[in-house]
Amino acid sequence: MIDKELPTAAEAVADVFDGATVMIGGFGEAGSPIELIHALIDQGASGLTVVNNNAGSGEVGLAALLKSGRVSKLICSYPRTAGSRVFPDLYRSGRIELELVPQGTLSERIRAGGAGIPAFFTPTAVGTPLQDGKETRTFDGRDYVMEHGLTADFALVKCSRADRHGNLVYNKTARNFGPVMATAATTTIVQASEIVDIGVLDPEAVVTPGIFVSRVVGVAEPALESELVARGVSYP
Amino acid sequence: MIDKELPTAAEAVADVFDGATVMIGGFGEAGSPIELIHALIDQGASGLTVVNNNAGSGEVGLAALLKSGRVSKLICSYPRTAGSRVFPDLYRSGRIELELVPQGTLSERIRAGGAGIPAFFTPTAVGTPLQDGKETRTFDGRDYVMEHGLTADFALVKCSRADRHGNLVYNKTARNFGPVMATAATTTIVQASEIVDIGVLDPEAVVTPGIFVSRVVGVAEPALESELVARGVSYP
Amino acid sequence: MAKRAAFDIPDGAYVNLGIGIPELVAKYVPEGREVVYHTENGLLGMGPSPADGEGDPELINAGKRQITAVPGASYFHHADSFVMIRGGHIDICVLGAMQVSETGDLANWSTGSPDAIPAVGGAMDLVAGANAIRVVTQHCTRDGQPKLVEACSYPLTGAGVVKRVYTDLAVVDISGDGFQLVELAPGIDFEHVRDLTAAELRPLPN
Amino acid sequence: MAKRAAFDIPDGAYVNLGIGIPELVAKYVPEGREVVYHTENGLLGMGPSPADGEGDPELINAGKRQITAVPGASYFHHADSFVMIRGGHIDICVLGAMQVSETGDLANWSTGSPDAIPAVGGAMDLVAGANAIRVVTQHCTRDGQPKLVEACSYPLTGAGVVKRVYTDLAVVDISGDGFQLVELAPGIDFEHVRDLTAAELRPLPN
Repeated sequence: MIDKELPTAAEAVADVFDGATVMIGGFGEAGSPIELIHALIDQGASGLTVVNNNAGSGEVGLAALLKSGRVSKLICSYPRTAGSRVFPDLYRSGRIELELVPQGTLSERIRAGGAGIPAFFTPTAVGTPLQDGKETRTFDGRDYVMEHGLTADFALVKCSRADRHGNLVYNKTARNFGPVMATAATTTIVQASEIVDIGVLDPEAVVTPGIFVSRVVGVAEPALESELVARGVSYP
Repeated sequence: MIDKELPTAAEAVADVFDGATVMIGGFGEAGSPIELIHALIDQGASGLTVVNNNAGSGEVGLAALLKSGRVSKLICSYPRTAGSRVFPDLYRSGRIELELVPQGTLSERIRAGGAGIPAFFTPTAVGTPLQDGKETRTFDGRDYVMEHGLTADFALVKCSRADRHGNLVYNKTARNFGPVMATAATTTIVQASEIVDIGVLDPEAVVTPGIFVSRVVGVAEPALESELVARGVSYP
Repeated sequence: MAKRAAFDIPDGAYVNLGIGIPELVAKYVPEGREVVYHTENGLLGMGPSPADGEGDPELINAGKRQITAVPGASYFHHADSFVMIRGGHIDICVLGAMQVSETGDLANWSTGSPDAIPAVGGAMDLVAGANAIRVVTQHCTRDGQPKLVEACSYPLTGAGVVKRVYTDLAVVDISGDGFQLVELAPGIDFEHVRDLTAAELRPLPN
Repeated sequence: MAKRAAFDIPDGAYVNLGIGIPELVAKYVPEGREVVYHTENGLLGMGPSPADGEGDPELINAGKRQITAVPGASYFHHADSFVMIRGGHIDICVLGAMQVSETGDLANWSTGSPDAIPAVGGAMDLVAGANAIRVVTQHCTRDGQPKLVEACSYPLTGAGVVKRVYTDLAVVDISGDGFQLVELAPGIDFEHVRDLTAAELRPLPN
């Protein structure tokens, strides 16, 4: 019997190890698995490489994880965030490494990682500083940059509904990076606002099939990052 | 106002030109846009390059198009079909060119074509005759073959429900190549078993967003290839 | 200028609007045209901001502001969203700019200052992939420096990508031959625009 | 042999079964194990054949035969299906074979005859991507030729990919060191199997 449900976020992230690469879903607060991130802060793994589109806001969620000093490298497209000093302070003081990747290249690199594709060519960033040091090649008269697939040891993903097989559906634009990150990690850990019986999710409408998911934790009323930030909350 | 609906299959395929590359959805009969294919036979364009997973069965649909002599090249993973002499006869007599592509490489090449990716590396076919003449490269100690994105002038796709924007959902395993082919063609032509009002399709469950679709034709009761073959029908 | 840019968006277009002034374009598209807005964080069919209290914090645009979805909308994941962009399926992308060169180079992501936090988002993908890149921007910076230049001094977002620029003073096309004036804003004369353009600006043909 | 192969499929496995004899494996998986079957034409959670008259011609497996979908199933398009395969997400793939070499090379798609219609399907993707490739096959061809050989004479499907072979005579592993007998079928002795194997076959350790 397949049952990927675990009772707590703490148990779900218990084996994240020092030095692990961790993909974290979300675009801003939409889709950010804030309870899993907080559990990871409590868990204490350090020297992490984190992959996320942004760098968090305020001092909760991803920003709190960065502030904890346990992230040595961030792979990211847009780390500039209104209202958070955490990343700028770390970056300017040289306490975190940044790999800046255009957003479409980032999502495609993650998809490639999950799809067993080690490298591909993209027109994005040709002629810009972000192609520096990368192999370029001309196809049909146009120049392209070679980019590599990206995989991770763990992915932390938020969805709206899941079943015990790990089939997932998402809420609106909270879908964003979740489905591709789920494919690219050795261990994909999901927080679902609701866990439903097997067979409830429409097979035609499942977004992430269970094959990509390792663990599911129910978090019935996930916190909203913007609300915590507005209230000045600092985690832990 | 966006209204991609056309009244007949004949009008939908009217501008297919001699020498065009045409992707045709379907895996066996599941998802095969048989009414669009028959309209294309009637239309008369020749010298076509056709991309499909198979080579048709009997003498209807794709097999009938091949039999018409208007296809000069087939890009395909599995042209061996029980009960059809059409492709074997053309192939053995040298009247059709075959580009044999592993099924996963075929679907990935089509996806890459639609995604603006001119080339990628895959482990599939390494060490086999299908890597002959292709560039190979080692990443992290494993060998990969470089494959190119595949695009087309037209794609013919069958779906279950569509709206006037060209948003599509499919029926079960009839989905197969339709969604990727829709992304990879300049002009994507769809036959839908039902055309519904805008807003009826659940935005969370749309499989092919309308941006990839050029034309939609309603075919309320599409023929079943297996049924036509069983009845010994030969088109036209 | 957003209004002028909106006028050039045809019925049936699939359009991506950059963060800031370009977002305003949607408000000015003439009545009777159905335009489908794409936001790269996973929605086709973006509608206006929600009424107070009716928003969903997980229904946002690329600028992370709450939006709505119109009938006919669809949600998708990030890789699929950039299939639309990189694959050439977006008809028009309207972006802001720090500098545009006479060869169509665009700089809009970084001043190159060593102190700045580098952040690129989806801008490089958009300029590489969308079929027509149009820029909406003030003609000059806040301190009066021309944004239309011979060559960008800031790091590029993309090379040779911009086809048309809408400013508060004029509409300017970029042809193989440099900046070509298309239209002057009401009350503005050619000499004024030329003086505030740091590259040759060809006047309207007589 | 399908039954023997089924015994080695653990609870919770994601499994792809090739066309033909490998399909039979699903029938023999011991009670109490929940196994999820993948069919590369776009379904995870494949169930048995439908009852007469209850099938859907658009719900088929890779062999193009009508199937059913179990609760918890999901449909997806071909590129996503091969993400599962190529990306290493399928735990076990059971395939048929024309030849298997002592280094794990597999030939199962073509005799190389110039007269044959070449057809590969998803076999090369499966052997390149699935985590464990197991073969179920008769030990010899219909005309008595060994299928376990030093080197394949037919064109390869993949090189060094097969880990275990289930035949009507034995279970044989492929280690770095050639064919290793794991188990004999009831009533079969080692010498018999060895004589029908066209490469060195190491016996069970004493």
